[in-house]
Amino acid sequence: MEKTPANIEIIEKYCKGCHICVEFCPTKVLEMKGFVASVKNLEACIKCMQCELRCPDFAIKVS
Amino acid sequence: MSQRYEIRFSGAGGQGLILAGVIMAEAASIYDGKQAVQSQSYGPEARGGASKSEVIVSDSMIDYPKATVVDALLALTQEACDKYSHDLKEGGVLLVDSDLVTKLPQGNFKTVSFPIINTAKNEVGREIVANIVALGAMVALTGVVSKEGAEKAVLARVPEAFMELNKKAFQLGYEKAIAAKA
Amino acid sequence: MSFDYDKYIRPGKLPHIWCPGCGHGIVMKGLIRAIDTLGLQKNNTAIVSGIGCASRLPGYMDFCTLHTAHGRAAAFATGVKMAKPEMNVILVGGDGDGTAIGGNHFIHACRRNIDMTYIIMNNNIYGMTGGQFSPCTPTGAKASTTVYGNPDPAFDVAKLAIGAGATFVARGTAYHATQIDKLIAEAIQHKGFSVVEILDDCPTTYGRRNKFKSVIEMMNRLKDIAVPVKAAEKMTAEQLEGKILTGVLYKEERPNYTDEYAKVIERAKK
Amino acid sequence: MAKKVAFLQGNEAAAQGALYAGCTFFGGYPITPSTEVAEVMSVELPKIGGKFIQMEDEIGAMASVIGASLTGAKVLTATSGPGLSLKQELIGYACIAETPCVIVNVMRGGPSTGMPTGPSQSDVMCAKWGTHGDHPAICLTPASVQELFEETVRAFNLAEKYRTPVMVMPDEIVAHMRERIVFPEPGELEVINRTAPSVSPAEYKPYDTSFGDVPPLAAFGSDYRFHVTGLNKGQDGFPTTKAAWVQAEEERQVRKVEANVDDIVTFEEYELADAEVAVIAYGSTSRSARFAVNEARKQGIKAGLFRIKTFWPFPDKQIAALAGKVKAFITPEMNLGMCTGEVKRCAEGKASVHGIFRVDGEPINPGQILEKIKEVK
Repeated sequence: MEKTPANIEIIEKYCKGCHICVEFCPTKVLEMKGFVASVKNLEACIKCMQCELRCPDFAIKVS
Repeated sequence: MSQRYEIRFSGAGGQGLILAGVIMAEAASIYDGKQAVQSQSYGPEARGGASKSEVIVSDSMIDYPKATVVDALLALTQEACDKYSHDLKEGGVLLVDSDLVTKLPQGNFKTVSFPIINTAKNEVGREIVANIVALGAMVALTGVVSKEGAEKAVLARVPEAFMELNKKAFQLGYEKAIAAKA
Repeated sequence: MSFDYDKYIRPGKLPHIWCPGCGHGIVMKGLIRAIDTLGLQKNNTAIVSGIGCASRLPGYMDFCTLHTAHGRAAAFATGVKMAKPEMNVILVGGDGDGTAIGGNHFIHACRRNIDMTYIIMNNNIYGMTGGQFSPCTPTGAKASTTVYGNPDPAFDVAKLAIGAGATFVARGTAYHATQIDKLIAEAIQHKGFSVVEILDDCPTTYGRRNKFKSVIEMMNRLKDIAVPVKAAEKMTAEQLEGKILTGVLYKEERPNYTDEYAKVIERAKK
Repeated sequence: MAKKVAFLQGNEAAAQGALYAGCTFFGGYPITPSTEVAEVMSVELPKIGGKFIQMEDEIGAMASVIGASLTGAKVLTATSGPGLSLKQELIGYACIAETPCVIVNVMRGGPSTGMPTGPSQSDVMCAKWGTHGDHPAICLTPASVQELFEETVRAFNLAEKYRTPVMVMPDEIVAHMRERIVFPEPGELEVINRTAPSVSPAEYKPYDTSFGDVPPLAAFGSDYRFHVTGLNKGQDGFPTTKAAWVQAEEERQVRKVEANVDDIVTFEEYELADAEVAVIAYGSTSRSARFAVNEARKQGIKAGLFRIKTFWPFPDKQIAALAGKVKAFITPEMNLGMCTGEVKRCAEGKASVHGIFRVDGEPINPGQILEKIKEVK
């Protein structure tokens, strides 16, 4: 199966900086940059969707 | 009759006096083409206690819906008689159950008595129609509604199976009141 | 594939008012996925709430939405459902709104078994008013009105619902995000009054006072205390100490109110 | 064909009036002396496919009717004093959310449980000031069984026309007495339905003032989706704290009624042309007053009656005009001076105001009023 790279969109306007996405990402793709989440290591993303699913703020879209 | 005529049915709660009043007023307003208002005093108890049902009959518009000076009073219990006879009009009519009301109030009015409840119990066969016996008597004594109108009103209010019973009760009350008055 | 939540959210209404780390947003997403799964029509679905943080949810949702008075959601919703039984009626709210001021409406909605779904986001506190204890605050916990520890015992919302006659009762948590939509979808599909309690977190007014160091610690606590009903069957009483059962806790088939009232109409028309 | 005639109790007539107006939903909670309204609705509504629900409490009953109204139904609830107090929370909600509904409140003694079977007129202020905040108030005070029917129809019309709760407040005497009633034929009395939106669902706003002070109201479960809240809201129905919007919306809500007093206020003038003393009364007390006025006229006293049919909005203009003509007002009422205060406000000292107050569970009798007429003439 060919691996297509993930696209993680973070809507900064919605992000409230709760850390949930950073903490519950099993491959540590995300980090906090200032008060909002940001992508640190996209290559590690396995598209498990945990961040999108758990984000209370509708701020992350993974595709 | 352009003057208002005030009738009060009183006794114990559960004796069907409110219905008697309603039928009298229906007779006047639906069958005889007069004006009528019926009202009652409510107590917290559904049964027992003194209860009254008032009917105002007039040829013209009725303003005040409650009794002012009562033209005709029915009292089926001593308690009701004691409580509700104070405003009976001079020259008015008082109808009481002769078995139950033994202490009669003093005043310049005509008292008629006969055993109303016992008439229902022994001669009609059902104590429950005592209110209709009383109604027949009040129709006879007051003359404020027609006998035919009142009879129609009674029959319109009772279930098919009890029509004869009620007819008989009404007729007996009517006759006994006339006899007792004489 | 990213889930398109925007399809169900009113344009321009985000970001929502909930605090960072509050699980209400996670529940709202679960509700949206459940609605999507079931294919509920927007025009034919009413979302009704009372007052409180959780009760702000309907405002974001592109449906027929009714944000009522404190505690009254179930009673308003009953009027909507009775008048238009063909509508899907979903109630959302918090623990204080639903079990204290709205307790009477809640138990009677359960008793009637009226065909609606009630999602209670239980974060053990009155968040919007600043963290006063609710009927769901654990004994001993700190709140702005129980600074010496809460002397009250807490309601078990699910038991309350079952006792009052709800015919579908489930419990999930804000941590178990993938389960939320499934529980809600099953609840909506159930014919009768269904209750889904979601154990939720309020980092701002509960976590802070009760020595939770972070949102993550609160989320992990939800993970730790939750035991699926199936798993619990194999566990001892000691093992279950301090745990809370999750999943579908109760289900029965019983005539629901609007169907029964339709029969009343038939009898009356005869 | 002869019209249908019946001998009905006031409460029964209120229920029949609601049905005539097209009511299809009743949510209630039992309370004396209003229960007959619920009883009749429970029998009649299912016959026409309507819905009756007995809720768990008074607040729930009020909530259920607002919910049902938002689906497009014409809705009714009935209660009495203590229930009215409880309902006030959601009467305010219906005011701010502009949801049409009719509340029949049968006035019994108070405060609190008071005298459940005794008549009173002491809820009239509660009709205007019972719920917190500024809001419109419409309250009708019928005086006969026929009028209770007709005014209930009118209450529905006003509720739908102005998108606001309307109260019908018979006192216990009017609600419980029985009189002959002539049922109007269908179409004989005006029946007003709420204005449906004329714009597309995408353009619809539930409080869109470009349609005037009373914006059209769509129904849940139709093609229209919208948001309803008890918070101060903008024209789109969503909460706002924007000062200018909040101010404008609050003012509009009150203006809906205040700018239309001539359409809403009704009254009856009796023997007032040459009157020197005017009795101002409402409900069953106005019947005692008419009796007293007739007696006074027989005795050569120039007395008249101004009967208030619409208590809120109060007939300010009419009473102010009357104050310039008569010497004195007599205000009999079964409370300790609620209407009297309003009459004094309107009279502005141009006529003296003499109250007759009774709160003992007994009606004010014509004799009491006649005596007062003689005293002040």
